[in-house]
Amino acid sequence: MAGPALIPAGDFRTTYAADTTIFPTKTSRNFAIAGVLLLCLAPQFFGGYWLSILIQIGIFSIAALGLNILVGFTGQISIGHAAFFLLGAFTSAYISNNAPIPVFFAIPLAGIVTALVGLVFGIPAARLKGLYLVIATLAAQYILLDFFSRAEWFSGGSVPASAEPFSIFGYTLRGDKQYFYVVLAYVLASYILVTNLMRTRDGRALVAIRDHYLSAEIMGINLTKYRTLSFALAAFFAGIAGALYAHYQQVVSQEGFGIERSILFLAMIIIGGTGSIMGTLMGTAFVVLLPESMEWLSLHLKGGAIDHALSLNTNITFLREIAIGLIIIAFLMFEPDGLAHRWRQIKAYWKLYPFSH
Amino acid sequence: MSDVAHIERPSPSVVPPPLLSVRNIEVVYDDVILVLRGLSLEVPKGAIVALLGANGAGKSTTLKAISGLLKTEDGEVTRGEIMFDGSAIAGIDPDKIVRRGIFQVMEGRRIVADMTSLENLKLGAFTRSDREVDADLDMVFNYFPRLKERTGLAGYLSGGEQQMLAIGRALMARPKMILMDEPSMGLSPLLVKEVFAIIKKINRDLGVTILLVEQNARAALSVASHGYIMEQGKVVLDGTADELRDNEDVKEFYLGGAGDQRKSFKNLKSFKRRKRWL
Amino acid sequence: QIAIGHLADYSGGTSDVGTPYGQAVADTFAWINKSGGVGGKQLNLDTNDYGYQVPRAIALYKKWSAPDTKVAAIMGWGTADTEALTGFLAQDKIPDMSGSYAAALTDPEGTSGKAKAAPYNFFYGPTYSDALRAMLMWAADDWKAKGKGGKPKFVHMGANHPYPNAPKAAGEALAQELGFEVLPPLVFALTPGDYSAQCLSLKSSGANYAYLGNTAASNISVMKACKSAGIDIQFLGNVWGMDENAAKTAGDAADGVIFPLRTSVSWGGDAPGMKTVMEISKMSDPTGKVYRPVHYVAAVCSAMYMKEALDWAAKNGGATGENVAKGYYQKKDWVPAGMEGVCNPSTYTEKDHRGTMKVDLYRAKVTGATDGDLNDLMAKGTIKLEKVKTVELPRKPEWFGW
Amino acid sequence: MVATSLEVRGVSLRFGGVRALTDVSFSIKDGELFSIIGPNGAGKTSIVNCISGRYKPTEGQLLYQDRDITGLTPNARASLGIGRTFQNLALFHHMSVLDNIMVGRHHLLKNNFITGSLYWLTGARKEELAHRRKVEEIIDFLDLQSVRKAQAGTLPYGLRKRVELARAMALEPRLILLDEPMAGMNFEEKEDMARYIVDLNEEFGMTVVMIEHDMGVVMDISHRVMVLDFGRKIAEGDPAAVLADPHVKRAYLGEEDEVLVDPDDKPAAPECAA
Amino acid sequence: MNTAFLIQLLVNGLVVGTLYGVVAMSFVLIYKATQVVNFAQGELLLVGAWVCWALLAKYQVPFWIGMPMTLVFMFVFGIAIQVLILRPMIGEPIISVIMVTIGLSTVFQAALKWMFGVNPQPFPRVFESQSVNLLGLQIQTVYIMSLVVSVAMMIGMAWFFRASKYGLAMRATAFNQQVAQSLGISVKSVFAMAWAISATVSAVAGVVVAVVNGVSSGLAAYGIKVFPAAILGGLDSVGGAVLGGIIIGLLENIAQYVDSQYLHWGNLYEIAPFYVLIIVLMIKPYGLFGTHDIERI
Ligand SMILES: Nc1ncnc2c1ncn2[C@@H]1O[C@H](COP(=O)(O)OP(=O)(O)OP(=O)(O)O)[C@@H](O)[C@H]1O
Ligand SMILES: Nc1ncnc2c1ncn2[C@@H]1O[C@H](COP(=O)(O)OP(=O)(O)OP(=O)(O)O)[C@@H](O)[C@H]1O
Ligand SMILES: [Mg+2]
Ligand SMILES: [Mg+2]
Repeated sequence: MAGPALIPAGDFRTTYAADTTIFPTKTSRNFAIAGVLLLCLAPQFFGGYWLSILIQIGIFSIAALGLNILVGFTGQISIGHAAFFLLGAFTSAYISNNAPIPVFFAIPLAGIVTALVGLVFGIPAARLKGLYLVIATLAAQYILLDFFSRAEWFSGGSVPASAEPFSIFGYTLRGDKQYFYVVLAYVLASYILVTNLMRTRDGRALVAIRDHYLSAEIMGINLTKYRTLSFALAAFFAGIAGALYAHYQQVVSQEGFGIERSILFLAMIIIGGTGSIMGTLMGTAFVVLLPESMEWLSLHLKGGAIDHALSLNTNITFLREIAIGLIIIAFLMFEPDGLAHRWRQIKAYWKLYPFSH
Repeated sequence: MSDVAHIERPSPSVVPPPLLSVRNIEVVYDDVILVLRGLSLEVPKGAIVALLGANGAGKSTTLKAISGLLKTEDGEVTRGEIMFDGSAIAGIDPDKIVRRGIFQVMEGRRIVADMTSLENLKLGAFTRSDREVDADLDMVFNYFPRLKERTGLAGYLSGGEQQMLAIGRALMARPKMILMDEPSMGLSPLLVKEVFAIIKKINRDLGVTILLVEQNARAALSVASHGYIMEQGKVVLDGTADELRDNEDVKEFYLGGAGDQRKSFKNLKSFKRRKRWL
Repeated sequence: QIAIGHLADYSGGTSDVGTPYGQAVADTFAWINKSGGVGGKQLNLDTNDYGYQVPRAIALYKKWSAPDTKVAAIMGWGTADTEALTGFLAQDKIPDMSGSYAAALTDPEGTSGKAKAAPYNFFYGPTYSDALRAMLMWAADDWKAKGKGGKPKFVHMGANHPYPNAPKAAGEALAQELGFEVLPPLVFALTPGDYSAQCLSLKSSGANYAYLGNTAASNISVMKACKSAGIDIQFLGNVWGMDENAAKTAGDAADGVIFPLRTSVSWGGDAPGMKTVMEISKMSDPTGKVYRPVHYVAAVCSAMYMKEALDWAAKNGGATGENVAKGYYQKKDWVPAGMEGVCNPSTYTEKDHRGTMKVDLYRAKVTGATDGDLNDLMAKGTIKLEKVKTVELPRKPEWFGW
Repeated sequence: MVATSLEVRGVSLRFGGVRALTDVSFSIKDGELFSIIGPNGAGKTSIVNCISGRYKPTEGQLLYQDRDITGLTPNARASLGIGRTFQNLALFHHMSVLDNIMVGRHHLLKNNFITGSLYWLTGARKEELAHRRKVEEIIDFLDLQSVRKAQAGTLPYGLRKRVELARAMALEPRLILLDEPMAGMNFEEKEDMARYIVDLNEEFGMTVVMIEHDMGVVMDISHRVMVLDFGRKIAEGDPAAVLADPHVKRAYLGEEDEVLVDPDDKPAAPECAA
Repeated sequence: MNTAFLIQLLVNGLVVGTLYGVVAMSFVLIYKATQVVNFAQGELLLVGAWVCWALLAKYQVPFWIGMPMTLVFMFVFGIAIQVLILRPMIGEPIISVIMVTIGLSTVFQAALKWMFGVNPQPFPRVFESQSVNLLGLQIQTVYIMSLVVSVAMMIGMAWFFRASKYGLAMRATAFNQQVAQSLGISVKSVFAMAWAISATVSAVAGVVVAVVNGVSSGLAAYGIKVFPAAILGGLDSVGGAVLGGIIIGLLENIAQYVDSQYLHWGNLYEIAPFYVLIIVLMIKPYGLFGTHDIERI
């Protein structure tokens, strides 16, 4: 719990405004700003590989953020998020290919279209709870994917749809170095928007529904409205992320967006910490980096002493998969509340250092 | 702790070994929140002991520390020991503690909402394997006839009915000791009296030792032989029920006014006297 | 050293076929290195199991396309990674020799109007569509040969998913042309399950020829379900959906299924090039006793085509991606040296990446129980792959790109 | 003539075979402090649930400020100014005390998910701060300063009840329904709570409906009392008179009652009681 | 109207539906006791299938010994998973435990491929005659086995939850672990029991599908496929799970009929159950037999 006790002594607030800032202390705000500035320099220092990892983390974290609104804040589990991601991707590709609308505008438009579709699939949410709702989202996943397979005009059917590269006012961005800034801008914007949302009226309403929907209703919160709204919001960010992904890859294909990916999105927010905005980012990074680091590890084991001892060669791929699963399990055993929670505890520890209680 | 204000009294010549003794325990929630700061208390076999204290003093935490349920709330006994019937029980799983004979009636009823009253009562007897379960069921229904009438799911019972069910469920376990967390909460005056009569009765007839946490101090002290008063994680005062009843502070803060003149809730002054023992 | 990227799926959803294919690529390059490399240079094959996950494939690709560590070419794998990389490949000018045979990838300039330009995508073997076309042609003859009257009925089966759907339009169009009655497609999921309902539908519609568009596990379910429901139908398999292992699992249900082979012979077949394949196989199996399924042999061909393209590039301005791609265009109807009689002669041009139009059709023959080791089953002849027909498709412009 | 705040007309409520309420009628005047007492399971909470919209009466009508609200959803009633607390705490456990109370102001705030997200640009910030100020007043009133930022779920029972009260107050209700506000409190805390309730009624001018089992409190602070038993109204009127009623004694208080009934200590009825 | 065809489809739906029911039941068991949505259910089924396969094909054990051995193994295996992996998670947020089952499914998938290879394998012949004729439809004998087993298990489970002390304990644990513990119920052993029974039940289903389809990692997909069945019946009802399974089985087959006879949509078989499911849920939000949440404040 990051209670009031954890704000360093001497940091007094004199106005309510000062008490509602995103960052609890000046230092943390400065750190955040410095972090963003450092990220801006990333393309200068990182090779294509790391840059693409960063871009992927950025894109997926936007989608995960949307899912966290739904799961973490409103308390409704969805395993259809990948389908909305894909819908955003196809929509943006479709819009930018077929209408005289530059990609710059196609991306938010795709977000809005996805949000509207999310709204439709959110209707059952007004009535269903828990797992029953999960299955409704599973249905959304299947129904949307089925639609993509059928609607050749929209998705290209068995041929992947192509998406234009990102362009703004006639200037086309090419390559990861430039696209990185697009993603960074979207990540920043999304995270700030959601942070703001959560500290204002509608955000509180969502959390209230999660914690106690019956009393939320009696406090004047329209359950139906907010439950469907949170679906729309989740879909919106999934759509934006999907659109960004489409214009990054420049092709959009159904491949790889089944339930497994929906579950992966879920993994991101659970590992990061449900209901934590920063946790979402951390969780996404974890989920993206885990296989990469295992890859790296297995590469370095190859040909080494351990390799010979265990005669790994092809087995290593299975060991690696097993390791990925086990690390996730071990991580959750060690930190069931997610990375965000551990992060807060570390911060608390240092603030109170050297007193442990 | 040294700052416990003991009321002087002649020590009885034969001291029976306490059934439960809690020695100097410290409890931390969530690795950081220190709630009990060196609390000690003793419950003699066959006695009713009352544990009183303001909201947030840590009464429920104390009970959960004894029953082992603290674990389920990210809490931990970090110091001190808890002895029950001659053996240490701190750190043991709650279900094992129940099998050793301590049963806690938790604050806020905590009945199993999606089962019937009967099933709830049967669950109370989960750790028993004797044949008298059915007889005890009748006993409980005798105490609380209302429960027999309500055959639907327990979750739809009214607050007070749920409270009766919770107490009945404890009786079904036939424990050596019951930890009761605010059994009178939400009960009508008539039922409060009944509940305390039942507490007294099970203590006397069944020989169950009871540690009673109550806000209704007047009623609690009327059944208890001994009482502890807690503030902010420590015992600040203890003594026999009579001694406590006569203590001025206890009168003022727990019994409702010094002297026997009850002051009206309507005409309260806003100022508050500082408690003497703080 | 010349760096080559290699995407393999040993652990993911396509690992059953990905494993022999990937192994063959690794073996071939090891063998090439052992026999002196390319233009005196050793090849540095960076094999990575990406578990059929697109994001991982992209990350790997970015590693391989970084300026300082840029690879000369990529040995790709499935539909998922190939589609995801197509755009990047064109930008970075890195050829990708993959195992995805979608016709859409054969159009380097986008002139067919049916797909986006894919200038750096290559593969060895007939496209999915061409394979199905060949099978339909065989089926038309088969129908006549059997002397049954009336129109034969054809039905496309598979999941509603890009992979099974890839040859659907092409197949149905040709079937129509060939005088088949084309029935509405039947859908079954990509995973094993109970598909008796589909079989009963086959029966009730009286279908004669059914294309199984999925990957092996679910095709097996259909074949077995239809067998036990006693349905008499000629199944037409697809490259990734039918092989020795599928025949083994499906047992007698797989008996008689027709399917396309990318090479003119299978393991141990009678061809001069088979000796080279055996040599290559020893790279990972020194005993030389292991039976290699069709995907292994096909992958050896793919890798050997890549090798020759690299050879040319190394001699003509260095092994850059651009040069390697040009390497493919240098000869007509060529077979990589040492692979004679195994790989089918192929031709790649700047305008048309349909390597080969020749499709070898085989029939699975299963006689007896199939539990036990695949080596034994093949040795004993319990499972046999019989060549049925070789179809030479015309390189029709209207078949280009779909 | 004081306007009627709430009128309950012949309300009955059945759950399958259980008759929670049978033909209950009463009316509450504006500014009144009205208590409902009765044995456990008598239907007290049920009537409050009917008023706040949680339950829909099987029969009968509810009029709030002369308007029929029987068919309204709970959230619509909140906007009309009906607030309540709960018998079994119903706080938002993972939210801070401050946010819990801010939720109470939901219907008074205007910003939505778009303006809220844009925070600085749309005046949402200004609005939030303005309401924050109001909430701070409530916090001061209820002495909750020290736990403002604490997670509601970790608070001790008594404080949670107080936070609930704060949340209900934040609604700025005209009519506030309190379901056993003093259950589980020690004497001292009851005193505090009683004082808050009286202040709610007198200073803030809210009409209060209170369910309570502590007869001392009920006697001292309520203007009128209604007694339910087995879902039926068995008595209504002046506290002292009601408690002296033998029927009530038998059903509710038990025969020898130790609660002191002091006829002189009766609270004054609202200023201009009819 | 092709009546014979329709009847055959319906019979098939019924038979396959009971199999779905068995898997759904194993899924519901864990949910009922632990509130955990087990995303590794399909993998449990797969483990059962492979183990039985290994006994029969590799070690040449006869079926009537191999099958009970598989069940015993799975029982122990279920306990082992619980003790090693899930026990430390008791009391942690449910969503984290769900995530752990996702991790488990990754581990199982990889481990099974490692141990048994990536290729599908045929299941040894188990029954003398592969199929029997039922109303003009050839039904695989093994499906009949699953039918018998599922009915027996359903009755057993229904009794267990309604009447036995441990059934009550399991329900109490599902309701609230803290409360259960305070009653002297060992949450650990209840969970272990739930996992053990669930693993055993899945193994039955695993062997059935393996006999029908051969063994391959794809069989794990049954885990997700029966989600709708479990939901349709109502999550906490064992009988409902079986009934839900049967309904889904019937629906698939009816959809196939409608599709192949009239609509020619293609994918109705896979999608129709989902549409029906959503409609059913809109009318009955807790499935057909699920208990409603208590909404009382
Ligand atoms: N799960 C928890 N996590 C963190 N802090 C807790 C938790 N449970 C209780 N506390 C804190 O411990 C302190 C003591 O709480 P406890 O419930 O034991 O008090 P109590 O004496 O029973 O009060 P009441 O009379 O209101 O029931 C309180 O300050 C409370 O905030
Ligand atoms: N949702 C419901 N479903 C079924 N029965 C209900 C429901 N709500 C209340 N009841 C029944 O209606 C009766 C009245 O309940 P209510 O909660 O109104 O009592 P109460 O007067 O508030 O009692 P207490 O003082 O114990 O809180 C009880 O017998 C209860 O079992
Ligand atoms: Mg307490
Ligand atoms: Mg009540």
